[in-house]
Amino acid sequence: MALDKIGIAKRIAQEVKDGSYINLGIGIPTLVANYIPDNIEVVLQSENGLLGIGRFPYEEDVDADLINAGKQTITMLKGSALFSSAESFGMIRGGHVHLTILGAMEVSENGDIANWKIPGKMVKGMGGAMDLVASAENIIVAMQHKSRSGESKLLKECTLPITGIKCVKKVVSDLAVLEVLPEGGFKLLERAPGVSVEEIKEATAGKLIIKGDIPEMKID
Amino acid sequence: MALDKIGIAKRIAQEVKDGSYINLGIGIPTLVANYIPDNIEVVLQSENGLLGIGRFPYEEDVDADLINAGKQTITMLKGSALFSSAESFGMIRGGHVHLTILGAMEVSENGDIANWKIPGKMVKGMGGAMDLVASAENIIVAMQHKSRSGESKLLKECTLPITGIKCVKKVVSDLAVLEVLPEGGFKLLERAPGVSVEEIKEATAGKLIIKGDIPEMKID
Amino acid sequence: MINKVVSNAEEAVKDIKDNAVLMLGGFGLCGIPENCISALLKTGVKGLTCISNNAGVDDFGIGLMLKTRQVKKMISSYVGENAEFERQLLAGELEVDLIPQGTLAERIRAGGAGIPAFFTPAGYGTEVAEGKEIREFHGKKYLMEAWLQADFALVKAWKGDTAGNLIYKGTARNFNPMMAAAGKITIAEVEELVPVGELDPNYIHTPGIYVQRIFEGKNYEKRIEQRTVTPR
Amino acid sequence: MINKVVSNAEEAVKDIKDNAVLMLGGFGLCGIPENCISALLKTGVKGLTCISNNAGVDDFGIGLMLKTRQVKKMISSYVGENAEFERQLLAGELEVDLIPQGTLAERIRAGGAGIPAFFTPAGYGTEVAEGKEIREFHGKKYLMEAWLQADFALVKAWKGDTAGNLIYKGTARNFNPMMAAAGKITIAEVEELVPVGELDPNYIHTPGIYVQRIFEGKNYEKRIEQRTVTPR
Repeated sequence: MALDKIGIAKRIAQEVKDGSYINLGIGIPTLVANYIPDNIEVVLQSENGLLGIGRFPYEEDVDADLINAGKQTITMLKGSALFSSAESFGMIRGGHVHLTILGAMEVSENGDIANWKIPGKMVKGMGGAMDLVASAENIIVAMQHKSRSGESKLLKECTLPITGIKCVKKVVSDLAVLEVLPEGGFKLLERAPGVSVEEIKEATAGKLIIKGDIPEMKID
Repeated sequence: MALDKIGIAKRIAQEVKDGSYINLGIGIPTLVANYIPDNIEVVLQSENGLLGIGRFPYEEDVDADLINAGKQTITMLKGSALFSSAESFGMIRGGHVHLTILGAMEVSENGDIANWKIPGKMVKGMGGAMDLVASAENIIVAMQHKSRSGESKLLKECTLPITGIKCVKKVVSDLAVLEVLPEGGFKLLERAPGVSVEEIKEATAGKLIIKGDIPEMKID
Repeated sequence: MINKVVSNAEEAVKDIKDNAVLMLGGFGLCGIPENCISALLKTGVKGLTCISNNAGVDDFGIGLMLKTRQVKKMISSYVGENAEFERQLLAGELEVDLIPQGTLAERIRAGGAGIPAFFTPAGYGTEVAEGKEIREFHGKKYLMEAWLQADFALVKAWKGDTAGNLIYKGTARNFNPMMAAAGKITIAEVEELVPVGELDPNYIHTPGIYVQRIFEGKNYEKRIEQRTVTPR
Repeated sequence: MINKVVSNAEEAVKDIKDNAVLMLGGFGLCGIPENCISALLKTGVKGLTCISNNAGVDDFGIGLMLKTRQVKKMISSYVGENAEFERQLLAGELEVDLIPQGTLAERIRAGGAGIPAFFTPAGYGTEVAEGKEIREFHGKKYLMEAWLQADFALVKAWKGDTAGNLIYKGTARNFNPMMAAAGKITIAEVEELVPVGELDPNYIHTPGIYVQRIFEGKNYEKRIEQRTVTPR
């Protein structure tokens, strides 16, 4: 059975390394924070100027001057630090943020990502996404494998305006975990529980590489 | 009679405008701070990271963590601000410091300045001088008109390695106040008390422009 | 010292003329110069170019200036959900220059710091790179980007002193410090204006050298876009 | 969380190998990593490239490492009065790269912020510009300068917490914050190491993300080069 959003978030949480600094995009990536194992400590960066994002505040502690990049009210943690947007993107561009997890509308087999614009529809702007994908050493994409109309979103080439090229290292979809190989191609690593290799083949328009037995994901 | 160092500092102090931000070089320029009129308030910048340089500390207040660019112990004033060297030179390069007063070994008639290196002798480095002369909107040089051996230091072209080109706006020497014209040439504005135009002519190797009567400096 | 303190927002913005280039601090509705925006609505100045990470919402922030058609051009990274903005953009009434957020922040920082151009990897291989110089350094491709400067920078701080030194609070800092440095004239509105000497020099976020005018703002609304809470 | 706290300078610098590129914070003798320098004297590591605004004095700071001939190359803006330095330079035993101070600060800042190159007016028309790309922007000439990065950045702060957040004091801040960001491994020595949560997040000068190792230094000498006082 295909994973729901929480399933995807739980699986991505397994990728997180102890002591790392992480930027989480809006949507499923934000949920990842809830499923990081207790023995793993990470620091979440908010590109509007905070290291150490805490939980949402209690009603009486809501502070309009403390929000995340999704404009949600948040809290700080012990050890948090505040800074300007220039410093924040200095951190990102300078490779100090180890891992970026973000959503995508399309990913190509060479690691290009499209997630900021649909021509003809409203253009909201790229925000910090282009800086993040051009800079982070590790980029994991959380996405649905297919569009609502059933078309693959893991493509040979992106059809939408791209956000960055050759940057996605791994994709965790509702159907599978895939590594984007440096030489191109989606290497199938794991299947969602109950999802067959055939289903993943059918849902993947880009080059899919299948070697040996593909295990099922282990998700609590 | 030629001015002494204090005389030069006093004359330069008359150039200082109320409310301006100023960087003072080492030597005579540092003395200028002592002669700024009481009705004029300025903020002195120290390029190692301080706006608002105060007086030297009392013996018991000496703090090794509070020095100026000449490595002298100093104090802060009400309204002082501390910052990094990158921020400090951002201020300088960005044109936020209105006036730079510094010493020179040579100045040319088109406003080039040489003050950082004597080939064959010890090279100490340019410190912040090249940034300052490339950036400040107004640069006033405090210097002796002639070397100890009697040679002019106001030249057609600098003979020493230069610090910056076409940047000096005004020279206050022991003999005269001179404006460096945009089209080139030292325009004589004032004579030191008792110094004749002839003496200044004799001491100036670069193009000297003399129009009308040249008044004596007024120094208390 | 020339007095930097002005009595209110109206006095601070009164010489902002039609077609001026403005920078406005803030991220979303957090740390925006609410008082200055209100005052600009009153002066009715038109043809403005607004450099700001976002464009406010329909009925707050820069969104208010869009409604009154005072904005000719927006330079932003994310213009969010804003119906009036969308209408004007689709009708060709509004120019929009969308810039990656880090590039926007760095271009403004460069404007204040006297760096006319720099190289960044953001946007390489995308439509953002069109027409820009591409250069390879250490095996990676970068775009050349130019500084941004403004006739007036409108910033919002938590505390400020009469010398123009500013301290921001929380994530309301965001774009404000770089903009303060990149404005030919920088107007700071603060929640609390204190006498010089009350702020610790070691914890100043924006040194007073960057600020030409300062005033204590009034009636801060500090609207929240996404009020997310943890239930007790 | 991976533990960033090490017990002392010896442990912090033990994996610095011959021919490493180091950055050392400080301006003159103000804000220099005294403990790390002492530890490097003990390990005897050689062939170092030291990026530091100054080179210490004959018997303190980097000057001590010059005496022991551990430094192959200095990258500085001002190397001041230092007899051993002069002797080694004239004897061709020491390479020296002199850089305008603002360019040095900005190159280090660029190294930490992922900006491989930028343009600055400093040094145009001088020997500093030799071999560099010159570009005109808005009628003024600029040089292209490259980022600086280091294998290890050794910085000195006043207070630090176990997450690596740092606060500097007075003008001892100087080059330390940019270097902290530009080191592949950044070692921070602090006068006071406090538990996480004790430093106000709003007044952190160097966020902990830049710091890989931190320890509380000992026996700070904080030597003064020019003790100038106002008589009572």
